[in-house]
Order: sequence, then structure tokens, then C-alpha cells
Amino acid sequence: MTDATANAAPAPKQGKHAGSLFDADARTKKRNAAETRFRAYGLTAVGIGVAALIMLMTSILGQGLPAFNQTFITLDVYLDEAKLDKNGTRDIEAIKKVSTFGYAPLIKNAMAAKVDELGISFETFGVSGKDAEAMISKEAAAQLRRFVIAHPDRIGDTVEFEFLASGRIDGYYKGRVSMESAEKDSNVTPGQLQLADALKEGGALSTHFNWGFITMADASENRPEAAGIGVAMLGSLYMMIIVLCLALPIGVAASIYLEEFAPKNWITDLIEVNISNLAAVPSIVFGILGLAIFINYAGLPQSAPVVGGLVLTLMTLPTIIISTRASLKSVPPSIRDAALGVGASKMQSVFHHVLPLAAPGILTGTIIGLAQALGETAPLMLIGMVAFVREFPSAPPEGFFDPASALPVQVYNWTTRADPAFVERASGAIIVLLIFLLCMNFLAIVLRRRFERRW
Amino acid sequence: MPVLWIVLAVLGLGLIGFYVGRMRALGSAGGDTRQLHSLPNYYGWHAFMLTAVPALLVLAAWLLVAPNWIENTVGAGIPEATIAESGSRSLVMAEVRRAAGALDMAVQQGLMDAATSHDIDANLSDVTERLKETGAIITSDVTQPVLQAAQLYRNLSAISALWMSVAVLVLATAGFAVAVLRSDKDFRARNTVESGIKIILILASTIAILTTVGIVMSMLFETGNFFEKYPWQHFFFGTKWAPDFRGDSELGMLPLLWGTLYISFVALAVAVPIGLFAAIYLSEYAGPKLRAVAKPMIEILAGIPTIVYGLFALITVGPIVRDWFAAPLGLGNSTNSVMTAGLVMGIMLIPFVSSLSDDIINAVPQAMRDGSFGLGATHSETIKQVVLPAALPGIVGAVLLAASRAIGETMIVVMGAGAAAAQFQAGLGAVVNPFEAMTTVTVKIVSQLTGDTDFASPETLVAFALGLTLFVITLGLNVLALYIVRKYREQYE
Amino acid sequence: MNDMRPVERSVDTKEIKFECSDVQVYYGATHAIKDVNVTLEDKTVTAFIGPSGCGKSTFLRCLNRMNDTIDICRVTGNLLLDGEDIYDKRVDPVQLRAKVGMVFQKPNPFPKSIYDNIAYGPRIHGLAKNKAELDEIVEKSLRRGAIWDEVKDRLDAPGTGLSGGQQQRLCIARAIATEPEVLLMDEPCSALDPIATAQVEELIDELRENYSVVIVTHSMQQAARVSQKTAFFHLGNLVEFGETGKIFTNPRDPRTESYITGRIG
Amino acid sequence: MNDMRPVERSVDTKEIKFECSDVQVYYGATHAIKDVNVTLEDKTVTAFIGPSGCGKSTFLRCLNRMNDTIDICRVTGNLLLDGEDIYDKRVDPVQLRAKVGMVFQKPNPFPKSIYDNIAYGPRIHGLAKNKAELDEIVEKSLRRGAIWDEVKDRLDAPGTGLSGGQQQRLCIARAIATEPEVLLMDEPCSALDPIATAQVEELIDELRENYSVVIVTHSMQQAARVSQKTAFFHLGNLVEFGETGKIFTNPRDPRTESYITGRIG
Amino acid sequence: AAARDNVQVAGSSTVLPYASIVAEAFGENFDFPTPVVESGGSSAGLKRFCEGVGENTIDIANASRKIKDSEIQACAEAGVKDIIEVRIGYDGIVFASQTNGPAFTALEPADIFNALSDKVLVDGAIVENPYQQWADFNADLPAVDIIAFPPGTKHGTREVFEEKVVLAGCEATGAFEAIMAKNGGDKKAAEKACISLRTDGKAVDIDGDYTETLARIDANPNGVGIFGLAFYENNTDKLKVATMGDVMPSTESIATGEYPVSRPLFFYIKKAHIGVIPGLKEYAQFFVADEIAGPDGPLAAYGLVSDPELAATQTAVEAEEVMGGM
Ligand SMILES: Nc1ncnc2c1ncn2[C@@H]1O[C@H](COP(=O)(O)OP(=O)(O)OP(=O)(O)O)[C@@H](O)[C@H]1O
Ligand SMILES: Nc1ncnc2c1ncn2[C@@H]1O[C@H](COP(=O)(O)OP(=O)(O)OP(=O)(O)O)[C@@H](O)[C@H]1O
Ligand SMILES: [Mg+2]
Ligand SMILES: [Mg+2]
Ligand SMILES: O=P([O-])([O-])[O-]
Repeated sequence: MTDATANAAPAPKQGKHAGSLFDADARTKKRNAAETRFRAYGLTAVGIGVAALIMLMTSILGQGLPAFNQTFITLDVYLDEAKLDKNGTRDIEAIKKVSTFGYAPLIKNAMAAKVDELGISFETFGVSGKDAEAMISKEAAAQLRRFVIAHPDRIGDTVEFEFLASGRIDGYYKGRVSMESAEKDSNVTPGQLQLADALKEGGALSTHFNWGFITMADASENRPEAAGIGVAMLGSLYMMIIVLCLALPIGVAASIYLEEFAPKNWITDLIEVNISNLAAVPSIVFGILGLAIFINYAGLPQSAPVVGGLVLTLMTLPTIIISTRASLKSVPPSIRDAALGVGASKMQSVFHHVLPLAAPGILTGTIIGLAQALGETAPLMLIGMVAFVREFPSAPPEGFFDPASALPVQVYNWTTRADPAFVERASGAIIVLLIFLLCMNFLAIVLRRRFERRW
Repeated sequence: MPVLWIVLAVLGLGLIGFYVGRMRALGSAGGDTRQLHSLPNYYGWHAFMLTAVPALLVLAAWLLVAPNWIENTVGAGIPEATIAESGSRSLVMAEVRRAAGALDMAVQQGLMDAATSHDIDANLSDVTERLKETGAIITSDVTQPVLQAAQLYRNLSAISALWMSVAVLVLATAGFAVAVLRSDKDFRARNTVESGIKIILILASTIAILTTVGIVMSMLFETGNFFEKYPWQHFFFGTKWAPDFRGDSELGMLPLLWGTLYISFVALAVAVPIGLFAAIYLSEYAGPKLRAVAKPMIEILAGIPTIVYGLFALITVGPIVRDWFAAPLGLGNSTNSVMTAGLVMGIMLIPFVSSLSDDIINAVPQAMRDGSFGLGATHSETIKQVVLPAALPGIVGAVLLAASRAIGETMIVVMGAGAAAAQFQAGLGAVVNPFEAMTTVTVKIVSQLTGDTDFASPETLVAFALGLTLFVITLGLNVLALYIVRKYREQYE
Repeated sequence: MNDMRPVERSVDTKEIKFECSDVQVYYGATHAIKDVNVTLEDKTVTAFIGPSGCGKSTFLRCLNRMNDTIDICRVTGNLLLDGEDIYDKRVDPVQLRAKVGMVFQKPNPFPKSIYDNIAYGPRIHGLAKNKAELDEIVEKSLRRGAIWDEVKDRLDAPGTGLSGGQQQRLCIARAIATEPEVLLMDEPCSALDPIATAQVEELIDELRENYSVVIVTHSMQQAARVSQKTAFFHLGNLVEFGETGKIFTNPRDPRTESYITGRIG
Repeated sequence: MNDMRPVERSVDTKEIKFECSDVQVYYGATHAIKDVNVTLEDKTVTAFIGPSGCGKSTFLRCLNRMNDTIDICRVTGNLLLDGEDIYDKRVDPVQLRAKVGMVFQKPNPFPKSIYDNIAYGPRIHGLAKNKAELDEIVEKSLRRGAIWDEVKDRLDAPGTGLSGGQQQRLCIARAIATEPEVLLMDEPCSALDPIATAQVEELIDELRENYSVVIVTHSMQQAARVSQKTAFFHLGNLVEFGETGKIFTNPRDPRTESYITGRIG
Repeated sequence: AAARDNVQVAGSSTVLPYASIVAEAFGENFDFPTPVVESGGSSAGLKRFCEGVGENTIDIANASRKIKDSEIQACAEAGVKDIIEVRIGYDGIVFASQTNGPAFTALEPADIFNALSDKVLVDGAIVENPYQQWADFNADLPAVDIIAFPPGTKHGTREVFEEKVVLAGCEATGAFEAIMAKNGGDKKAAEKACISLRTDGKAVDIDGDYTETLARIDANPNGVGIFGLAFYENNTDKLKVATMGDVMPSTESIATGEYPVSRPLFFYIKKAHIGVIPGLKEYAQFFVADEIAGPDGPLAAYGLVSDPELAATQTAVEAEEVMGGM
């Protein structure tokens, strides 16, 4: 028995854990295998989550990114006095009398002029003047009318406009429409596509980034190219402001009371069960509630973000309360004792020590609750926010009471529309929604990392 | 905006109160905070609270009550004939309000002096025209009763606004005075402030209760209507769901309930293991970097609108499930299946389980792990036997949340599992086959509520009965969960 | 080595600080403290001794109502601090605990910096007018807690990253930073080396000038060294209470005697 | 400083269990253990003494790689157990810890029943074939941990509801239930009364028959009573290591001497 | 509370596209704000319509069916007495499959009945539907597996489908008679038996929208979906329409009544709100104006079958004629 070295013969030992450390015994091997498996499960689980996200994101991005680009046609429009201001008085009321239908011929003429200018003709492509006009969005007439009403003095001039191309033409440059599909399509002909190519050649047609998608309001079914998410974004923003300002403080306050202050008895048990149960209430039921309480009883306006925000607040509260309570529960009691021991009041011990330690869980609950609220459509259906809204709500606080739509509503609406051009816009809106979500979460995530610690 | 000014004035006074209260308390203690019962800031907050809270409460109450009172008073004065003409008092009132607004605007724009605005007579002058000039929207001719009502409305509003300002400011000042007088070194400011905060906390928790009451109330009435039109035995024990436009539908809820439980079960069978393992991996094994990235990423899954998942189920997962599993196994050839919806919903629910559990697991003190490691336990043994039991209440909470979400989901079910209820009459095989199309209570609540059937018919009203029944059932499940948590809870330290 | 410093202090009766009668404590169905009657004097160090699990900590925690935080714990009887029943409804436990500070048996530093650990109490009690004063309090407390030298360079490091004994001293420093009138110390020196122990004992002696101190200890020597009065608990009963000198030299109860003489501490 | 390994050991040289050389431990930038060289023998009780914060726990935790769980902790040097480097990549810390058990400075019972606390180790290591055997192990361990009588009626009660000293003994019982070859005990008696301390010391003596034990203690008397070898740490350095008798009667280093004689423990 | 100055419309999702086209144009050409048009179903829309009069109720309900008497009554009880009914045109219902799926020509109601009904007449006996392929009962039809996607029971279209196609087919095949004979002349029960669809997965109810039906057809090459005409017109490149009795569905063939499967679309106005809500009447008039709802207007271009009696509707709106012949 001298110095035991690495090559010493393994002396038979009596201990339960005899044997070299370098080669694991059978049981340890088995346990280690279990360990490895367990760890692999964990990694797989994370992998599945991330893979699912990547898959969904790729498909959303693939479908949605084109929505941020749009095809435009540049035309020089002669603002014909004979059509727009017959009396020549430039009286704004008289000019307003001319409806958008009255502007259509101007565009038709401008199109013809453009084709002439490029030295081509409709006949080459077998398109009529009406077909050529149809290549331009129906929004164009409205655009023209707005311009004329804003600048009556320009009547009689020839002005250059950049008009949206119609959805099918735009789809042609995004791969949605092809010559073959155009054959069967009742809304576009191969001739129109060829003409579009010719216009592109001539520099009158181009595809570029489209701010309008972000700043414009929804448009009706027959002009998908003009549809934007401006109103929906504002609506969602307003609602999220309300949800965040109400749900987080109320949720945390309620949790603190229930977890730290409320006597533990059957009443608090009832409340606890009741709150978890609220989380299981289908969201549309919150819509029923919102309609009954906020609109019918309290008389708040319909389609308004304030009602939407309140309904979503009620819907989000259980999520925040449940997660907050769980986090409060997981703070070790010794921390509370320590604070009470130096003469802190219960309130102080909670706000100074327990709450910061529970913050990561609270923030997680908030993130998830807000994500849910941001993506919810069903409850909005009953309070009038699943709607076609063109007018922008004004700035808060009045804006909270103006009609608005919401991002998920816009997505939902667009996915139900007949024109396939809306599919890409729906995905585009989802991208915006996710960006929204990321922005909201970013702060929470940063905060959460600051509060995370182990003791 | 006078209300804003009042609020600002009150808050300003509160702020002054904060400092005065603080100073006075300090003064009474000769500047020595040790002599004070509470920290100086508590005296400040106390003064602020007393100044601002009652005043603002009264302001809020006033703003809620006064318009109603004015409407009622003005409305009561409108001749019956006018009301009959317009259809309802509330519509006349809309006109009155609009006219009052136009008068205000007219005065503002100088088109009318204040005196005229008060005693202008609709029968004599061209009021409608003059008001339209202001740019206000006047939809029909302003008649004399409406004009008079509008003038009364303006008067009352002005008086109400005046008294409101007075009352609120007086109250704020009174609160201020009381608070400042009370700010003495022996005054228990902290206790007072904390009681105030506690009341706020209690109020916050009552909101959850009120929501429940509201939900039950808003569904109870219509549920009652439903059961008047449809026998409850058939609803609760019926095994067939077949609404019909001609009436005499079969509205048994069992197939829906079964579908709900089955699909939720599959979804949780996907989400809970994956979510829990992800949480364990992230909190126990992963480095801080991976964790910082992966956790928020997984959370995004909760924020993707369900319609995306629905389409994913419909277009991608459905055919895969059918072609790779259902058809080869001879279990059906429908793209709609419990499996499809369950799988996709499971993915959506992963973050509900993972993120929350991760936080809770992370909160388990390191000493617990050390104790286990010190005995030669592997990491996974430690997790399974020490960490998870200690984190159990939180994890159960997370799972409950996920289950709740599964029960409440519509879009994924509609697109993944279809809209047809489980076919009990087709035998047990069809009911337990996970590759069979099925639907849930929630889907039917939504579809009956948004459908085309007569809104007073049982086909529509059944949505409320379904909602209420689901509410009661989930309540039962939650009681069970609470009981389980109580039984197995392990409190550390 | 174990020289029991015989304490023959003058018999001048001091003011009474705590007067406890018929105190019973239950943990659920367990009767942990049975019928305890005891009077603790002001400006005195009282030692609680007794075998592990006899109820020393439990009784100690009654004195500043820390037992309130344990759901299943129930306390009955009269506990008068300066003649006022501390379990009276009107009593604010917060104020009580500010007056009656506590050092827990298991060190429980806040997961904050060392500085904030100490500064917390003074901050909530408004003991410092400004940062400089607070710094001073922190330094003084850490010095009195005999840990200043070890931590002065890392006041911003978390208190949880200290060694066991350091944490214990940190908790002592934290407790005295709020200047309580009564200090309850549950085995404050259990993780300390002799030198640190001596410093803490010095501190206790110094505190006695103005305040009263109750200390739970397993070391008979320590009890003998620092306390004037000693209470011996056994199975939840207060078996004997009296002058420390008397208890150690001439115990009345056989149980006390066997505990003291039984083995060396 | 590291020149004092007294080689003149008594004639009956025992097998070497641990051979540590050039051990350095860092907590982030803090150098907590400096250049420690020490050999721990089998079937021997070694005591680690030294002032609070000197690195005893840190070094102890190196011996079964418990420091692995602290993110910022970094260990270098050679630590050989039975000639095998425990920090070798091939070594499974799990197996190592099964061999080298540990009792922590702060008692950390699991939030489980007392029974499950003890049964945990035997279960994961498969030491019991059936319930009866497990019951036996639990009882035996609790008896050896000198806590059986106090808890035998409430084996189903949670371990966290015990008094401080009871928790400590529970942790000791838990550690020996897995029958490690080496037992590391970090101040195992700090919260124990003299009687319980004596029982634990008896246990240690008994364990020495077959295993080696390393004990951190602040009580010089205890070190003298139970250990054959003593190591004195100071500011992260191993100042002196040798026969316990010699260290206490005839220390070589002035620091050791001043620590031992400085004050009474 | 400030007075509301925009028109609020709610109801049918079928009418929604038309209503939004009108609302958009209305907003562009008038000084009134663009009306807010909600979707959510005819029933939900009418329910909110009937909640009462006043500013926080809607002004117009869109419906893809006629308002029911029970609903009129409920309305009246809540104070909504004078209701103006406006029929805006017709919605055609078409059968279509994938462009490269099976072609259905000259589909008759009887074929649909045979393919989808729960019970059919085989050799004079009523039996559980035994057919697996279209060709099983009509050799002219493609020999592919039957799978069809009718709208779910929540949709008004379903009712039309049941009445005008399935029930008609039931009668045409003689199954109706046979069932009547069997159950002793209970007409109602027979009708009910006729229209109940098979539950073996060959008839899949779609609770969602036509986009969902389209997606399902994409996933099921043999699938036949039931669509609105407008939806089909916008997706002619993806869908192959089935002719009904050799008539190609189009706005013209439906207007003339040649193509049988269609339903009228309506909206309902609260008369009491006219004159209170700015722009309400103007919106209604604009909606039914020739340049909008006429055969050459944008609505027809989108797929609305314009009402041959549009002129009468225009006068009725102008005169604010309420229901119940007041
Ligand atoms: N987790 C940690 N992070 C940073 N520093 C630490 C950590 N743990 C211990 N230290 C520091 O390392 C040094 C040695 O600590 P160790 O716990 O080994 O002391 P010890 O000898 O056990 O003292 P005690 O007798 O007080 O328990 C101390 O200065 C301590 O502050
Ligand atoms: N939270 C608790 N729940 C249930 N029983 C408890 C609880 N805390 C203590 N006990 C029991 O009450 C009795 C007294 O415990 P106490 O902590 O007062 O002992 P102690 O005298 O401080 O012992 P030690 O010296 O070991 O700290 C013990 O039997 C203990 O098991
Ligand atoms: Mg104790
Ligand atoms: Mg230590
Ligand atoms: O939404 P609909 O009423 O048209 O089905």
C-alpha cells in the first residue's frame, strides 16, 4: 500500500460506490444514458419550438413581404375643364359635384396618351381602351379627385400622377398571375399583361416600395392594391395602450392582494379557481360581455378602441394574474422574513423584495397576455370592430372613441376576401403584427433579463 | 377642455400637498426623520392621496352621472309629440346635442353672440341655416322644441360644469387641508397610505369577480330563453348535433363536449411535454445566450394570429396527417382531424407552458439543487425529483393556462378539425378515432352566434347555453386542479 | 478552556422589557411551546438554551410576531412589551419589529448588493438624511458586525455570494443598522470562527448598554460569557430561568443540570 | 507558505484518498483558494479550520465538484481521488458525488417529507431492493443522524418544518444514507446542542472505521476531539496541515498559533 | 358624449363586400365620413339592429336573407318599429372544382342529392347512401370519389343549398315520395330526411368562408365546393365551375332566372335614424343608385346579380317606405 497512482491495481473495495471514476458502473451508465436522453428531449423540445417558429415565419415572410412592394403606373393626366368644372367658376362646391365616376374618362385618356407616346398601340395587344383603363387601380379616380379638390387652380393643366396598377397587373410582377392563368382569369387578359410589359419597357410602370400599405386605410374588395393597414395599426395600438395600462397594473395588484394579503380561506380559493376559469372562457364570450356592459349598459360607442381595449383587458387579466401569482409563490419565504425582520411592513416587503424577484414571471405573463390580446379577433366581432373602416381615428384620447379596426381583424378580413391579392396583404399585415409584438416584447424581455437571478 | 384643467389643478394641488405634507411632518419632528412615525414621503403621499383621490373620484362620478341627469332633465321637457315624430327620446336627444354643439360653435366662431344663442327662436329666424353655416352637421330642420331643448341643454351643461369644478376643487382643498393638518410626526402616515393601497389592491381583485358575474349574467338570460324553447334533457344528454334552419334541430352538446375534450387533450399532449422539456432545457441546461434568444423566440409562437395556424393546419398538416398516417392505417381519409388540430394547437401552446414554467423553475433556490447534486443525483434526477415538485404550483398554473387556451380556441379547430360535430351515431370507433373530423363547443358558440339563423331561435340561443355549460365544466376542472396542487405542493424553505 | 465567567452582577432590578405569561404556540396540532412564563429585563442579555428542537426559535419568533408569517402557527397567551400586549389588535407588527429586531437562525441576505442589504432598514425607517449619512450607517453597522474589512472592497457585490459566516455577520449588521430597542439573535455565532464570535460577543455586550438582547445559543460558554439571564427550554417547556451565574453553577432542575453538565459544548 | 507539509507522519501510513496540488479557485476575479497542496488519507477524519471567509467551504466543495454549479467559479490544479483526477473530462461528477457525499453549511432539506428526504439518495442509487429495505435504511440513517426519536412519529411531515438543528441532522442523515466513501461535512454541528453534537461526533468516529471524513468546523475543541489531521486555512491559503495533536499543541506557523490560542472557541 | 356622425352598418358577410365597395365610394364622393361596415353574420347584425334605436345602436343591418317575423317582432319590442327593407340584388351560388380536377357538366339537383344525401333511393328502396363515386349513380359524371364542401349550418347559403338543390333533387329522384310513403305522409319529416347530408366524411361542412372552401379544394383534388358567384368570378383561374342543367352561372343567367340557385340580398334601415345620423339616407340612396347597383355598376362587376326591379327599390328608399305597408 504505497502511493496510489493511476495505474495501481484497482483494489477490491467494499463501498457501495467502488470502482474507478473513469469508467462508470452499469447503473451510472444507465443513469447517464437517462440523463443524456433527458437532455436530448429538452433540446429537441426547444428545437421543435424554434423549428415551428422558423417554418411559420418563413411562410409568413415569403407570402407577406411582397405586400410591401407595389406596382405603379405613371401617367400624365390632362385635367379637362370641360369635365371637371363645366362653368369654369372654380367653385369648389361645383367641382365637388363631379363624382369619381366622372374622373374615370380622364384616366382612360391619359392611358391612351401614354401608349401613343411610347409608340405602341392597343391593337398590338388586343386590348380595348377600357381594358387598358382597368389596368389602373380604381383608387386612381379617387386620387385624382382629391388632387383636384385640393388644387382647383390646376384644372386645365396636364399633371403627372403615379397611379397604383390594378391587383392583377401587380400580381403579374409578383408571380401570382401568369400568362397561362390570365387565359382563364376573367379579370385580366394576356394582352393586358403584355401591355404592362411594354409600359414597363417604356418606363411608365415600375414596382417599388409601397408606403401606402402601412399608411393607408383598408380598401374595398375591388381594389386590393390600395388596401393598407393604417387604421388597423392605429386601432391595435390604441387597444394595446389601454390593455397595457389597465391589465398589467390591475393584474399585478390583484395578484399581490390574493397571494400576499388575502386571508387563506374558501373565499380566496373560490377567487383563485374563478380566475383560472376565466382564462378558459372562450374569447367570444368576452365579446358578449363587452357588448352587454360597455356598449349597451355604459353607452360607449361601437367599433371603438376603448371598448376593444376594455374587453381585451378583461380577457388578458387572468393570464397575467395566473402567471404573477405563480411567480409570487415561487419567491422563497425567507426573503419575506428577512424584510419583515428589519421592520419592513408587509407592503414594503412585497414591493421592495418579492415583486422584483417575481418580475420575470410577471413580464412573461404580460408578454403572453398581450400577444394573445394583440392577435384576438373573436371578441371584437361582437363589439363592432371586425369592420370595414376607412376613416382614421383621431389622436388620443378622443381617438379611443372613434371607430377603428385592428390588425388581426384586418388579417381575418383579408383572408376571407375573394380576390387572391388580399392573401399577400394578409401575410403582410401579419408581419406588421409580429413586428408590433416584437417591439412590445422587446422592453419586457430586456427588463426580464435584468430581473432574472437565482439564489 | 375644462375637465383636463380641473384634473391638472387637482393633481397640482396634490403635488403641493405632497411637499407641504412632507415638510410639515418633518417640521414637527424638527427635521429629524427619526422622530417621524413614517418616512417623510409617506406623509407626502398621504397628502397627495387625500387631495387627489376623493376629488378625482367625485369628478369621475360627476362625469358619469351628470350627462345622464342632464339628458333626463332635458328629455323630460321635450313634448311627447316631438318624440313620437322622431321615434324615440334618445334620437331626439341626439338632435338636441347636435344643435347644442352647433350653437356652441356658432358662438365660438362669432356668428352669433351669446345672448342670441340663448333666446333665438326657431320659428322666427332661419336657425337651421345659420347653424349649418358653422360647419356643424345638422341633419334635419331644427324645430322649436329641439332648439329650446338644446338651449336648456347648454344651460344645464354650463351649470353642471361650474358646480363640478367648484365641488371638485373644494373637495381637493378640503382633502389638502385635512392632510396637511394631520401631517404630524406621530401620525401613522405609512399605515394610512398602505391601507389606501390595499384598498386599491382589493378593488383590483374584485374586477376578476365582477367579470365572472358579468359573464354569467350576460349569458344567463339568453340561456333561460334557450331552455324555454329547447328541452334541457336533449341539450345535456343529446348525442347528436344537427342544427337546422327549419327549426326542430337536434342540439345535443355531448358530441361537442367530447370534441372539446379530445382535441384539447391531444393539444396538451403535444404542448405539455414539449413546453415542459423546453422550459427545463432553457432554465437548467442552456447557456444564458441560447436562453436569451430561444425563450423570446418561442414566445413569438403565442403571438402569431391563430388564423395562420389554421391555414397551416389546413394546407400543410392536414394532408400530411391524412396521407402519412390516417390513410395508410386505414383510419380515414379526411384532411380534417382531431390529430391535425391537436398537433397545430399544441405548437401554439408551447410558449404558454414553456415560458411560464421556465420562470418558475428558475426561481427554485439553488440550494435545493445543490442538496440533490451533493447526494450524487444526476441533473435530470434532480430536476425530476426536486426542482419540478418544488415548481409544481407554477407549472400547473401554466398547464392550466394552456388548457384554457385550448378550450377557447376556434380558428385552428375550424380549419384543422372541421366544423362537424363528432358522430356519435356512427359508433364508438368514429368517436375515438383521432383521424376523424370533430369540432368543439367554442367553435359552435362562435358559429351559432355569427350565423344566419334567426337570432331568437334556439339555433342561435344555444350558443349562450353552450357558453354557460362550458363555463361550469371548466370551473369543475379548475377545482380539481386546485385540489391536486394543494395535495402535492412542496414549499421550499 | 471553557472557563465559565461567573457573573455576580448587582441585584439592582432593571426595568422590565418583556413580560410573557401563559404563552402557548402550536404548529397545526403540534404543541411547540407550552405554558411559558418569563420576564425579560431591559439592558440585559438573556440567553435561551436547550436541546435542538426544544422551541427556542419558536419562542424567540413570538417576541416580534415573526410567527405571524407561518400559516399554521398559532400563538396564545400574554406577551407584553413595555406593558403593552404585542398581540393586541391595535399593535402594528411593523412598528413592533422595528423596535424588536431579529437575526435569523439561517442567514437570509437579500439578493441585493451588500450595501443595499444593510441600507434597506435605515432607508425604510428614515434613519439617514442623505447619502453620506447612510454610507456612514452602513459602514458603522458592518464594522460592528465584524465584517467591514472583508467586504469593504465589494459593497456592490451581491450579499448572497458571501461565505456562510460572512452572511451571518451581514445579517447581524443588517439587524443592528435599524437600531432596534430589543435584538433577538437566533444562534448568531453558529457559523463564526472564534475571533468573529468574540467580536460579535463584544458587540452584544456593547448593545446591552442601551438595549436588551435575547440570544439563542448552543454554546454554554457563550451563554455564560455574554448573558446575565439564562432560560433553559426543554421539549417546549421553560424549565428554568434565572441569573446566568446561578443557572450554570447551581441549577435547580435536574434536567438543566444534566444538560449543562452532560457534555461539553 | 506552502512549505510546511509535515512529512513525519506516524508510522501507520494510511492509504491516500485525496491528493490535491496547486489548487486555485476563483470566483470571477476573486482568488478564493490559492495554491493549495494537501493529501487526505483514507479512514481518517480531517478537520478544516480557519477564520470565516478563508475558503474552507470553497475548498471542500472542490472535492466533489460542487463548485461546478456556480457559474462564476473556476477551479484549476490537480485533485486526485484514489489517484484519479476528478476534474478529468472522463469523470462523471455524478459518480464522484455518489462516492464523495456532502453535508452543506446551510441545511437544505428538500421540500418533501422527512422520509423522502432520506430515501432520495438510496432510491437514485438503487441501494434498496424493496420498501422494507428502504425503510430500514431510512431508520438507520435517521438513528445515526441522531434525529430518529424526534421525527419517528412524523416521517410524513415536510422536512422544511423542522427546527434549524433538526434540519441539520436531517441533512447529515440524508448524506450518510447513500453510504459515500468520503463524507464532506461543512460545519455539521453549528446548529446543534452539545448532546446532539456529541452524537454526531460519535457518528463521525464510527464512519472513520471505513471511510474518510472531512469536516469544517469553527470549534477548535471539536476539531481536536474528532479529527486526526487538521488543516488551517487563512485568506485562501493552506497555512498549516498536519496531525491534529501537533497543530493544537505545537503549531508551526504564527498565524495558526494566534488563531488557536487567540481566543477560546 | 359627442353625437355620432358616421353611419354604422353591420351584418352579413356575404353583403359585406358590396357594402364596403359602396361605403368606400360614398366616402370618396360625399362630405360625410365613410360608413363603418361590420361583418359578423346576418343574424348577429339583425340582433344588434333590433337592440333599439339611438346613437349607440347600428343604423343598417345587412342580411343575406329576409328578416324573420319573429325578428321583426323582437325589433318592435325594443322600439325599432319602422324598418325600411332594401333588396340590393341576388347572390348566385355555384359548384366548382379545381382547375385540374374533375369536370362537372350539366349537374342536376338530383346528382347532388344522390352524391351527398344521407339516404337515397336505390331500386325503389330508401337506403343509406351507398355511392362512393359520382359515376356510381350517373355515368355522365366523372368516376372520381365523391367529396364535397357545402357551407356549414351557420350559413344562409346552406339553407338555399338545401332548399333549391338537395330538396329539389330529392323530389326529382323520387326519394321524397318514397320517404313520404314510408313515414306515413309526414311532409315535414320527409323534407328533413331529404336534406340531411351524409356523415361519412364525403360531405364536409365549412363553417368558415369561401377562401377556406378554396383551400380545401386545393388540398382535395376531387373536391367540389360550393361558392358564391362573386367569389368564383374573382378566382376563375383557380376554379372550374360546374354548369347546372347546362346553364353556365353568370350574373346574366341568374338575373334571367335560367340558373336556378340564387338568393336575394338585403339591407334594413332604421327609419328613425334618418335625419338623425348624418348621411344615412344618402348612403342608402347611393347604394341603390343605377351607377352603383345597376348592371353596369361596380357591384355587378364584382359579382352581384343586379335586381331587375332596382327602380322600384330606388323609389321606395326615396320615399322611406317602411315594411308592413305603412
Ligand atoms: N458564490 C460566491 N461568489 C463570490 N464569492 C464567493 C462566493 N462564495 C464564496 N465567496 C467568497 O470566497 C471566499 C471564501 O468563501 P468560503 O465560503 O469558502 O468561506 P468559508 O471558509 O467557508 O467561510 P465560513 O466559515 O464563513 O463559511 C469568501 O471571501 C467569500 O466571500
Ligand atoms: N414551521 C414549522 N412547522 C411545523 N413544526 C415546526 C415548524 N417549525 C418548528 N417546528 C417544530 O417545533 C419544534 C420547535 O422548533 P424550534 O425551531 O423552535 O426549535 P429550536 O429550539 O429552535 O431548535 P434548534 O436549536 O434546532 O433550532 C420542533 O419540534 C420543530 O420540529
Ligand atoms: Mg432554532
Ligand atoms: Mg463556509
Ligand atoms: O354572413 P352571412 O349572413 O352572409 O352568411
